[in-house]
Amino acid sequence: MKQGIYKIVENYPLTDSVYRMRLEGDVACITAPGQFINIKIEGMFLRRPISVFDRDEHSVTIIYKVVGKGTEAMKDMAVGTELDVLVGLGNGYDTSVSGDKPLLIGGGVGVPPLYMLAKKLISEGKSVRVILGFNTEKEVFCEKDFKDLGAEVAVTTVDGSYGVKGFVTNAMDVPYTHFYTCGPEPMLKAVYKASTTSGQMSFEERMGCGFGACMGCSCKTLTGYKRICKEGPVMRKEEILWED
Amino acid sequence: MKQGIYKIVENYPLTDSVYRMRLEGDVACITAPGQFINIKIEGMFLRRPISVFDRDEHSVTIIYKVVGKGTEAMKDMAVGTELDVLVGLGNGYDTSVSGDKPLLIGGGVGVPPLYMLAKKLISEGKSVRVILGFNTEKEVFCEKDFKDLGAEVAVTTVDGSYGVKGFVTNAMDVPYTHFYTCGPEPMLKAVYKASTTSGQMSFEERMGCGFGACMGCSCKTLTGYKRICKEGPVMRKEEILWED
Amino acid sequence: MGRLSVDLCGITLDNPVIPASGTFGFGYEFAELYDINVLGTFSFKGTTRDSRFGNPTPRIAECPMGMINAVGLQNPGVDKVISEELPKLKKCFHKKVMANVSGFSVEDYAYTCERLDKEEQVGWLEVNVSCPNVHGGGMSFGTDPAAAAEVTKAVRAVTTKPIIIKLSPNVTDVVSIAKACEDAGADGISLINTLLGMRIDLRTRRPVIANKMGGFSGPAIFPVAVRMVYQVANAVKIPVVGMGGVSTAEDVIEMMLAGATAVEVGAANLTDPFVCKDIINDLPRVMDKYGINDLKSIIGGVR
Amino acid sequence: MGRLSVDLCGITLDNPVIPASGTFGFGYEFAELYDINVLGTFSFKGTTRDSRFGNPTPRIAECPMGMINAVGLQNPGVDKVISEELPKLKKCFHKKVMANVSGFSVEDYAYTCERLDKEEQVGWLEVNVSCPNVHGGGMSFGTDPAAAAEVTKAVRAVTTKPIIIKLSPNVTDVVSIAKACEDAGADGISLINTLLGMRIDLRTRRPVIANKMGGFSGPAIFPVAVRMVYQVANAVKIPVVGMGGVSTAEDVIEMMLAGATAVEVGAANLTDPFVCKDIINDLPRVMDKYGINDLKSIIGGVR
Repeated sequence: MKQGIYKIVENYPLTDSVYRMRLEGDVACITAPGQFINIKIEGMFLRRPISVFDRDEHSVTIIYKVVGKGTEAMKDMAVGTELDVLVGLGNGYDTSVSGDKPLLIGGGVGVPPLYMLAKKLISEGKSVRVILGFNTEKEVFCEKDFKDLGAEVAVTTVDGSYGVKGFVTNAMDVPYTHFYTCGPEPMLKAVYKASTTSGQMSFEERMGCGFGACMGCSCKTLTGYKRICKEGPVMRKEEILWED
Repeated sequence: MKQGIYKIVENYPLTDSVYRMRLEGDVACITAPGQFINIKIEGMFLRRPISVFDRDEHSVTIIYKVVGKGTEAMKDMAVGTELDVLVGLGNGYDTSVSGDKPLLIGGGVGVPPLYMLAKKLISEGKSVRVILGFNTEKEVFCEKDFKDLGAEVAVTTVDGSYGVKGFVTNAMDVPYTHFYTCGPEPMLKAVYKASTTSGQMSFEERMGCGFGACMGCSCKTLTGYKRICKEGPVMRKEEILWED
Repeated sequence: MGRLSVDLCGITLDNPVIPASGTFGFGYEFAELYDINVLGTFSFKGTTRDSRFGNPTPRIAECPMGMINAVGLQNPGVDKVISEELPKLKKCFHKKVMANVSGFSVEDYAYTCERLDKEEQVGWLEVNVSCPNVHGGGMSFGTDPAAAAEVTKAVRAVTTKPIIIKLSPNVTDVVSIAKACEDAGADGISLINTLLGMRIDLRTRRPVIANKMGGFSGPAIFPVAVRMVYQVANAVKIPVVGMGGVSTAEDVIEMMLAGATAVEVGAANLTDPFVCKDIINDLPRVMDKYGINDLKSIIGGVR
Repeated sequence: MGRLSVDLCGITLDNPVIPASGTFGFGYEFAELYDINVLGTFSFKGTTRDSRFGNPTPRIAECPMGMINAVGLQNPGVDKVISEELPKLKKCFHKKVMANVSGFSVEDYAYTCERLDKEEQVGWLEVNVSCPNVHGGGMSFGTDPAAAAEVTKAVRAVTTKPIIIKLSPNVTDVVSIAKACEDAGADGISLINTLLGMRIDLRTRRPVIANKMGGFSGPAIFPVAVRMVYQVANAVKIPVVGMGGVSTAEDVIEMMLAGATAVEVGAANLTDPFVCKDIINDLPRVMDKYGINDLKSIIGGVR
């Protein structure tokens, strides 16, 4: 983890409510896909945790959805604005166990962290298939980004206005060696049930600090209590304990 | 009173800790010298009341001293910044009773409101004498502004590094028909005692609202309880009740 | 009744927005700024039996997202309020007003309320047993269920107008005090009054406020207010008027979900004189955003 | 002793800055970020007799200038704290640590403190009788002088280390509780724990926090904390550790002027992990600005 000042070099909408922002600064400590950054926003007390979409040598790109006051403020930030950010948070996805045909399944704002993952898996010579799930056509984003990487991409929409009609699980009937997923909890549960291999799932929770200090985002797993922000956000399928 | 958005068009230092700022916007409701404006500052709850130095058709100029977080933030504000300001607050000085030789006595940040007053008195054909009191030479500001108006100006410094050595009262031994003063309370008391005519004195107090709603800045006078922000900040010498 | 209207103790409010006592004077200063008839009502400056200057100055301190005041119930006394302030108010406000009353003894409260009971424009008596700024004053009545009940009974005996008891948050168990007031005949509860706070000036090493401590208000105290409104609304059957740090239409809705029938806006009036008007104008938009058709339907609606 | 050093119950602190329990884990996470030996000391995660997961999530809510948490004393239990956490801590922290203890019965407190008493690295026992997030738990001990005294006595009987009782602000009369603890043998008082607060999500119409209410902390509560520290410091002879919304060197000085011998920093660690180090580095400059030569000389220095 590193705390630093990062400068906004891009910030533009992908859909009505989803934005893409690139931040310039020291990103050496972003070591795995699936990690997140934690952004201080003027007028908010808690930082806003946002998963990493991609990084290059000098910048990190995030894709975020406007859901409250914090992200509302972010979307209006001008290029050139400097932000206090904690970077390199969380464990991230492990690509060493993917096998040669990993399946990546993202829903809504669960899509972005899969991009850097797909990039890494493809660089490792693996054949990557991606399922991106949205509610409706106008909410779809990033399909082209994944295609440009060389991944095989299927899009699902709940209302059938684009791609396969239905949920991401409607597109899972393909051969794969390991799955990676990120999205809302009902989707994670459905993927968990439908999956036929080992896998890794990224969870969301309201966080206090984002770096393991406050126990605000704890969860129970079959291998003990874990902090989503520190031992997570990625959990192995085998350790997940669904409550209620 | 009017609430409006005002744009900073000038903001620069006059001394180490005193700054001059000009704000563009509707200033029609500034009707008398000695009134003040109340500025909302990002990150502060209460507005900051600052007396008016001057106004023209489309802008108001203030001179403020950096004394705390609020004014610290103000000094760093860039030209072009827009501020939420309440303008036209307080009663202001009455020039109708000045006689032909008014004496204006300002100490430190009590100096600025006397400028618009001097301007008005001179425009009314009166012969204006001004005493400006400071601690030391490097804190002196606005002497030239008053001279350019055509006022006769004496400067006093406590350490004698510039002008008359001592307090403003050391320069009061001149003929005058009425006095106007603004400055720290010990100075006001000294002027009150030394004065030989009727006069008007502008008071300071920590304010809640600045427009008469909260009773935060009440004081007792010989003519009843008054709100510094509403029935003041200017009081007649005759009504002042010094406590303790 | 419109989609913003609510019923407060048998009187219909066009909307639930009520400037809180001590932040709105007797209304006429604000009437110079906007037509105050857009308000649900407002609670006028805390009135006592006798005229009071209040505490020495400074009475005000800045805080993170809030302020401390120690005005100390400055007011001209109930007789002058009736003879001078209410006639002025009548010219600019055509609705029932909420009369805020403080006292230093049970008899004081009864005396003042009995006089205000005769005023036609007074719709409700908001009885403040919680002012933190007067020594040996209202505060002690508000920290003990029996004392709060005694004040309630004494006021009940002299008026048929709805009585709303205004409670302090500076207590271990606000629910027991609210229940005692309900049992003693109160028609409503309003809360929270200010938290007791203090700031020190690092330069002078003195308290910023001459009275040392004062009442802390503003958005900073909103979470405490929501909690206490929720606790009290779930414990009493009479309506609750929520307040404490409210400054937006969203805050009004959160308070109402917590259990408030109407919502007072305090400190925000001092930093933004048009805030109540703005909240009222903004409410329909925010209601639409959150799928609320009729504001009264969400009172106590938190699940 | 340097110009920042203070004495807390007979142990010298290099400076008065102490990360508060629950915001600093068992130290070693922060030791990856900076050398935590720069701290005066720190108060480790609230420890109970048995292991606890704590409350369901969400446990965290945003507030104006603050946050609500309802973690609910998640900790591995005192035995694992001793066998696993303290050995890890010893490698990165060479000073005495403050052991924060919670319980659900007087016996719980005594059991846990007795075990921690034997640990050489434990300098002080900070006994939390004020956690707002456990039902029927520590909070009830902190709202009644007799119960707080009973806990103090039970702990006093099992340790010779300094006992600091951590008090809740959610009470009518904090001074009476502090005095009862002093009379029962406490060596110090720390306050304030969090205010009880609540937020509601307008979209879901549910409390943001699964446990409905939680502990409200952050700069928003600083004025309440200063007030209570001032009240207690003026009423007891034992040292007071001030906390509640402290996030700058100026805040530390204000707390000390109010009467604090040392100052805990809580919520600020969660939004700015380097804040305690930064405060310590900044203190000499701020002391110079306000003409303070020796920090201990200003304890209780408000006039």
